[in-house]
Amino acid sequence: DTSDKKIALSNNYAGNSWRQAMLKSWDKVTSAAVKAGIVADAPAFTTAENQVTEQASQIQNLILEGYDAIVINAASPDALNGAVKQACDAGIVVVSFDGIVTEPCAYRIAVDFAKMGEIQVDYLARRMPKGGNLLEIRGLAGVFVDDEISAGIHKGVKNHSQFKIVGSVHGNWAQDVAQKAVAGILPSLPEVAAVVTQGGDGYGAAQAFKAAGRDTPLIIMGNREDELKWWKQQKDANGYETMSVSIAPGVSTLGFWVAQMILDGKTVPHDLTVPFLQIDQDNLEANLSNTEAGGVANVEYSLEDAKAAIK
Amino acid sequence: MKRYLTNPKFLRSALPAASLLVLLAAIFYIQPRAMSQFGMNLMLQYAVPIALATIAQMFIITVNDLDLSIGPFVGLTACIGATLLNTNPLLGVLALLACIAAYAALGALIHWRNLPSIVVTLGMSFVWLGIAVLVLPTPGGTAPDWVKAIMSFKVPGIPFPLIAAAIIAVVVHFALMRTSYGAVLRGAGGNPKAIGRAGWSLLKTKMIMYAAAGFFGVLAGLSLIGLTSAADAHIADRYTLYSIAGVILGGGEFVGGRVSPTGAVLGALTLTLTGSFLIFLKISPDWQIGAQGGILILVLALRALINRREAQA
Amino acid sequence: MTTTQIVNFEAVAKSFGAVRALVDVDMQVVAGECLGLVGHNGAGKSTLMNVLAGTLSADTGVIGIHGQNLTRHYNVAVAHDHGIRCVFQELSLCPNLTVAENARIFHASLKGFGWKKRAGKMIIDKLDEIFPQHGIQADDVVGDLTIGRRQMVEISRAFTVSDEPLHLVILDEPTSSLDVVAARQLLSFVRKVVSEGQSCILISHMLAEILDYSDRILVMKDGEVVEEKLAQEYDRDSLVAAMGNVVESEAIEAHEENIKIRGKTPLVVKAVPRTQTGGIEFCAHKGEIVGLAGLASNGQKRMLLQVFSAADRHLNDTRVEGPVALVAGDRQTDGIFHLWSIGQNVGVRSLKNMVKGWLIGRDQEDAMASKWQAKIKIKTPDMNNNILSLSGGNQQKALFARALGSDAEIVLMDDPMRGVDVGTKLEVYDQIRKEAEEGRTFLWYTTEMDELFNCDHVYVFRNGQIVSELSRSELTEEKILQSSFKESA
Amino acid sequence: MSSMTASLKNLREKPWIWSYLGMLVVWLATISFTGGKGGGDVITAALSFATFTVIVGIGQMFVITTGPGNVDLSIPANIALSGAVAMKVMGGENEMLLVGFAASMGCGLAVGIFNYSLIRVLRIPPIIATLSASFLILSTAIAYGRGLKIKPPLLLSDFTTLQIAGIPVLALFIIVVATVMSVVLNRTLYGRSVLAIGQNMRAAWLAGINVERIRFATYVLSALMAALCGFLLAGFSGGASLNMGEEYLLASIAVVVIGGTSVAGGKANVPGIWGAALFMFMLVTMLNTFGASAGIRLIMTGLIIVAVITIAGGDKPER
Ligand SMILES: Nc1ncnc2c1ncn2[C@@H]1O[C@H](COP(=O)(O)OP(=O)(O)OP(=O)(O)O)[C@@H](O)[C@H]1O
Ligand SMILES: Nc1ncnc2c1ncn2[C@@H]1O[C@H](COP(=O)(O)OP(=O)(O)OP(=O)(O)O)[C@@H](O)[C@H]1O
Ligand SMILES: [Mg+2]
Ligand SMILES: [Mg+2]
Repeated sequence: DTSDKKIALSNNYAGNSWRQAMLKSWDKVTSAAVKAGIVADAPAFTTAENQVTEQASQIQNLILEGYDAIVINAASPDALNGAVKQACDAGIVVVSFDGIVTEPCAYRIAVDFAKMGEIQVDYLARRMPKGGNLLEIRGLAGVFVDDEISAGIHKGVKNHSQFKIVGSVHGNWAQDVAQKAVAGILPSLPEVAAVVTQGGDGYGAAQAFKAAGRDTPLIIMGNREDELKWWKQQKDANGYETMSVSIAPGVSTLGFWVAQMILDGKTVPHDLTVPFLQIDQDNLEANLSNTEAGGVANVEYSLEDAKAAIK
Repeated sequence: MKRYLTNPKFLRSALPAASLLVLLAAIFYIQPRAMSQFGMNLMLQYAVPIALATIAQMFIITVNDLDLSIGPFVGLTACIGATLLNTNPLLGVLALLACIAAYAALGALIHWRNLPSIVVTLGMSFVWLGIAVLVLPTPGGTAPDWVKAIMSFKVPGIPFPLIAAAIIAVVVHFALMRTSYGAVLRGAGGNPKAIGRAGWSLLKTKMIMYAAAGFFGVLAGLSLIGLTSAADAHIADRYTLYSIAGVILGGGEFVGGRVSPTGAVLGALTLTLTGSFLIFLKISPDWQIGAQGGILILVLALRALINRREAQA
Repeated sequence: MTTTQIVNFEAVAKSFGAVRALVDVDMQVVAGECLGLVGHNGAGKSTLMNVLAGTLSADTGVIGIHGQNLTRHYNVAVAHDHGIRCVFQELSLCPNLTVAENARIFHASLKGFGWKKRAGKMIIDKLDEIFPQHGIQADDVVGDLTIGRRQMVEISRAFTVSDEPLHLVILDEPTSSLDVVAARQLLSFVRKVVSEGQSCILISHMLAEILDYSDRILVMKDGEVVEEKLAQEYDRDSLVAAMGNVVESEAIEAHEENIKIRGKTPLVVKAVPRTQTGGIEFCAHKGEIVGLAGLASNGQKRMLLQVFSAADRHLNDTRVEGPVALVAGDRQTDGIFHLWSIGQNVGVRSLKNMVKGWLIGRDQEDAMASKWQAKIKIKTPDMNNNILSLSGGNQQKALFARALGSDAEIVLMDDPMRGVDVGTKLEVYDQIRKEAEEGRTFLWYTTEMDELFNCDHVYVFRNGQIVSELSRSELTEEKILQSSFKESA
Repeated sequence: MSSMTASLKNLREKPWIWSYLGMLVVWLATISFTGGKGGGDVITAALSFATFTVIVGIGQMFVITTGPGNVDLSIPANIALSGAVAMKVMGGENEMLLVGFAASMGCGLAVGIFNYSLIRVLRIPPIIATLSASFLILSTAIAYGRGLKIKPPLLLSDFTTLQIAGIPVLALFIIVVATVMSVVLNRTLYGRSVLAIGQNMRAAWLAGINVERIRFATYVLSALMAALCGFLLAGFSGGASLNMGEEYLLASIAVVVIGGTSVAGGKANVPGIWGAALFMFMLVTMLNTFGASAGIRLIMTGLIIVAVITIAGGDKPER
C-alpha cells in the first residue's frame, strides 16, 4: 500500500515542447493516481536553468522535504551521482528516465539512443540501396544523448558503406537553431540524399531546404505535430515517404509507476529499457490523429502498461 | 557604536547578510527540518563552487572588466579535474596551471590592446567549452578521491558549506581588502590613471587579478566535481550569470573597484537558497521558474527598502 | 640657504598633433625656492608639469635632475626616486579607497603588518599640519568626500615622507577647489616647507597667491616661457601684462555704481535650505546676481542642487520660475562628457532648441560651437576635437558656454571659475553682468572673495544653514569671514 | 602619405569596419573551401538569419549605451512570450495579422515597463532586474502557451521568407529600420540623451536631460525590438517555441560589442551590428563547412572572435 507515499518529479528543463508534454503527462497520470488514493502526493519540480548544479540542489532539497521516491530526468548522467547517492542513503527510491543517472543505487529507464541512430541508417539503406550523401543534424555538443545518437548514426553508416556523411551541424534540439545551421551549411554541400536527425529537427530542416530552393531530401522526422503534419501534407501531395523516431514524453509516467511499484514492495530490475516511438508511413495518420495540435506524439503508461514493461 | 551603526559603509556591507538572514528565516519557517546540520549541509553544498566562481568574477569586476567565460572555464577545469588530474596527477596539475596562466595572459592582452573584456571573454567562453568537449567528449570521468574527501569533510555541529564559505570570505577579504598590495589592486579599478601616476604597473595589476580569477575558477571546478564526482563540459555554463548576480547581490558595483568579498560569498549563498525556498513553497511547475525570479526581486527589493531608510536617516 | 639645482630643463618641446603645447621651454628649479608658474588657459603649464612628473614624455629637449641628464629614460618612477611629486590638476586619488589606502598607493614601502595604521597616521598627521580642522578621518572613503576635502587629501599626500626622498612638490592649481581659509593654510605651509630647504612649483590663476608666496615667477604664453623674474619685481598689473592680457580691473569698480534695488523685479527663486532651522529664506529676483558665500562644503552646493531639482517638478520648500542651467565646478563628475567633442559638450543643454522637425540641426550645432568659441575664447584649433584635449581652464569655459548659450533664465554656478585665467574671468564677469541686466538671474556659489563683489546680494552659509544675508552695499570681506565662522543663530 | 594616415585615422574612427572585414575574410575562406560554390547562397542565408540578431541587437545597443551595468537579459524570454502570444492570437488566420502584431507589441511594452519599474522603483541593478524578469516572463509564456506550436498565418510566413533576387525582403526591411535607428541615435534628442547618460549620468542630469524618462524609453525600446523579433521569428520558423529566444541572450550582446559599441557606455554604433551579425553567422557556417569536430569548431569560433577584436584594438584613451 502506497497511499501515504509521496513521489516527486525532478526535472531540469521545461523550455521545449517535449518537456512540456512530459510534464503534462506526469500531471495527468499522477493527479489521477492521487485522486484514486494510490499515492498521497506527486508534485513536479523544474529548475529555472538547465543546469546540473541546480538540479543537484533541487534533489537535495527534495530529500530534505522527505519524499519517499524521486523520479528524475537528469541533466547529466554522472554529475548528479553525488546527490542521488545522498537520496539513496536517506532511504529514498530514485528512478531516472530519459536523462538517466549512472549511480548504481538508482533505477534507470533507458532509451537505447545509439539504436535510435542506427535504425535511421538501416531504414535509409532499405529505401536507397544505392546510398547517397547524408546531412546529420546533431543536438547540443557535450551532452551524452547527442553523443549516443550520433555514435549510432555513424555506426549505421559504417554498416552501410554506400552512405557518406557530407555535413554535420549542431541544432541544439531547437528547431530554429537547426534551421539556421542547415541553411548556413547547405550552399556548400553537394546533392543531399537524406537528412538524419535526433528527432524534432525535421521541420526546420525542411524549411531550410525549401528556402535554399533545393529539392527536399528524405528527412527522418521526430515526433512533433508540425513535423508529422508536414510529412502528411507531402505524402498526400507527392507520396513523400519517410519515418519518424523519437522518445515518447509519456515515459515520465512509466517512471512514476516504477517508483510506485518499488514503494509497494515489488522487485523491479535496476535497468529497464523502453522502446522508442517509431512512426512509419502506414501508421502516420493514426498517430497524427492522436496528437493534439502543436503537441508531440506521445504514449502514456498505465499501471498495467508499466507492469508489462518491466517483464 | 552609534556612529558605527549609522555609518553608510557599515550599512552597505551589512545588507547582503541581512538579505541572507531573512531568506534563511523564511526557509526555516516553512520547512523546520532545514534547520539542522544535515539540512543546511544539503541546502548549501552547491553554494561552495558558486561562491568560488563568484569570487573569481569579483576579481575581474574589481578592475572594471566583466568575465563572460567563467562558467565554461569552471566547466573546463572540472573536466580536467575528472580526467587528467585523476589519471595522471602531474599532467593534471600542469594543465590546471596552464589554465591559470591563460587567464593571466588574457588580462595582459586586454590591457595591452585596451580591449573590451566582454568580447574577449565571450570569445574565450567558446574556447574553454571547445577544449572541455575535447578533453571529455562524453560526460563522465571521476573526481580524484582527495577532492571528494575534502568536499565531504565533516565537522561536528557546523555545516561544512558554512565553514568553507567563511574560509573563502576571510581569506579573500584579507588578501584584497587588508593587504597593502590589495589596496593597489582595488585602486586600479577605482582610478587606473592615479595608480599609473604613482608608479605602479597597470599591466601587472591586470594580470594578477586575472590570474586570481583563474585560480578561483580552478578551485570552483574542483570543488564542483568533489560534489558531483563526475563532470561534463556544460556542467557550469550558468555560473557566468550566477557569478555576476552574486557579486551584485553582495553589494559590488560594475565599475569603480567597489567590491566586497564577504558580500560576494553571501550573495552566492543567497542565490543558492532561493532555489531551496522555492522547492519548499511547492508552486505549480509552470510558475516555478518565475517564482525564482520573484524571490530574487523580493530579496533585492528588501535591500532597496533598507537603502532608502538609510538615505532618509 | 643652498643653491643646489634640482631641475634643469633645456629646450623641452611637446606637441599634440598640430597643437604645440610646449615650445623649447627652459626651466630651472633650485632647492629651497617656490617657483610660481602663470599663464593663460592652455599656455602649457600642466603639460610642462606632466613632463616633469614623468607622466608625459617630451618630444625633444634635455631633462636634467640633480645635475644628471636623465632625458633618455625619464618616467614616473624615476621622478619619484628623485623626490619629485606632483599634485595634478585633475583628481588623482582612487575614489573607492580610503584616505589611508590612498596614502599607501603613493608609498611602495608602506607594507607589512600594520601598514594601514601607519599610512593613516602619516596622512592624518600631514593633514593636521597643513589644514588644521580638516575634519577628515583616515578610514573615510575618498569618493564620499567633497571635492575640497579630496583636494586637501591629495595635497597632503604629496608632502608625506616615508623612505623615499622629497625634494620638489608640484602644485598644479591646488587652491582652485579650496576656500580662502584652506588656501591660506596651504600657502603658508608652502613657505614653511621652502624655508626648510625643499622646493615647490606653484601654478595658480589667483595672481595674488603667486605674487605673495613665490620667490620667482615664470610666465608662459602659447607654450613658451615669455618672461622670468623674481617675484618682487612684479606687481599685479605687470604680471597680467606679461601674460598678454589687458588690465581690466576697472571693470570691477565700475559695477559698484550700478547697484540694483532689491524687489523691483519679480521673484524667481525662493527656497529654504533643507537643513535650515528658521530664520533666513533664500530669494532671487529676476535679473539679480545672487552670491552663495561661506567656506567650502557648507551646503552651498546642496542649495544649488535643491533649486536645480525644483526646476522641473514641484517641491514644497522650493519655488523656481523659469528654466534653469548649471555651470559645474567639479567638472569631472558633474560636467564633462568625455567621449564627446568640445562642440557637442557646449551644445548638449540647448539640443531642444536645435531640433528641426525630428532631427538636431548640424548647422545650428556648429554655429553654436563656433559662436561660443569666439565669444569665450576656447583655445583649440577645432571645436570637433575631443573635450579632453582642452586644458583644464578651457574645459571650464566650455561648460560656461553650455549654460550661457542655453535658454535658461536662471543660471546656477557651482564655483565655476576653478582654473579659469584672469583675462577670461574678467570677460566672463562682464558677460554675466550684461546678461543680468537683460533679465537673466544668476545664483553664484564661489569660494573666491573677489568674485562676491560682482553680486547684488550675498547669502553666507555655514553648516548647511544660511547665517547671514548681505546686500551689495553692506558687503565687506570682514563681514563674510565673520559670518563664515560664526555659529548659526 | 598624409592622406593615407588621414584615411587610416578615419578607419580607426569607424570601429564597425572591422566586423565587415572579418565577415569578408570568413566568407572568402568559406567559398575558397567549396571552390567558389554557393557563395551567393551563403550571403542570402546570412542575411535572412542575421536579420533577427540585428533586431534584438539594436534594442540591446541602446540599453548597453546607457552606461556600465545596463544590459537587457530578458530578451530571450520576451521573444518566447511575444511570439507565443502572437501565434495564439492569430491562430493561423491571415485576417488576424495586425491584431497579432499589436498583441506582441503589447507584450513587449508590458515587459519593458516591468523591467524599468524593477530598476527604478525597486532600484535593482539592471542586470539582475532583467534576469529576474526573464524568469517571470518565461513562466508566463509556459503557463500561457504550454509549449504549443501553432502555425503562423500564411501571409506572415510568406512575408518573412520572401526573397527578391536572392535578397530576403525582411532583411531589406530591417536594413531600413537600422538606418532609421542610426539617425535616431546620432541626430535626435533621444539618441543624444542616451549617449550623454552613458558617459556620465550625473552630468547628463545636470545638463538638463530627463535621465529617467530616457532610461524608461530605452528599456521599452529594447523590449519592443525583442517582441518584434519574436513575432517575425515565429513567422519565419513556422511557429513559436519556448526556447526560440535562447541563443539571442549572448548573441545580442556579442553583435553589439563586436560592432563597435562601447560596453562602458556613451558610444554606440548601428552599422556595426549588421556587420557583426553577418560575421557571426558566417563564422559558424565556415566552420560547419570545414567539417571540424564540435570541440575544434567551438575553439575556432572563440579564437577568431578574439583575433578580430584584437586586430581592431580598443579605444585609445584621450588623455
Ligand atoms: N592630450 C592632449 N591632446 C591634445 N591636446 C592637448 C592634450 N593635452 C593638452 N593639450 C593642449 O595643449 C595645450 C596646453 O595645455 P595645458 O593643459 O598644459 O594648459 P594649462 O596651461 O595647464 O592651462 P589651464 O590653466 O587651463 O590648466 C592646450 O592647448 C591643450 O589643448
Ligand atoms: N544637517 C546638516 N548638519 C550639519 N552640516 C550639514 C548638514 N547638511 C549639510 N551640512 C554640511 O554641508 C556639507 C554638504 O553640503 P554640500 O555638499 O552642498 O556643500 P558644498 O560646499 O556645496 O560642497 P562642495 O565642496 O562640493 O562645493 C556637509 O559636509 C556638511 O558640512
Ligand atoms: Mg592646467
Ligand atoms: Mg566647495
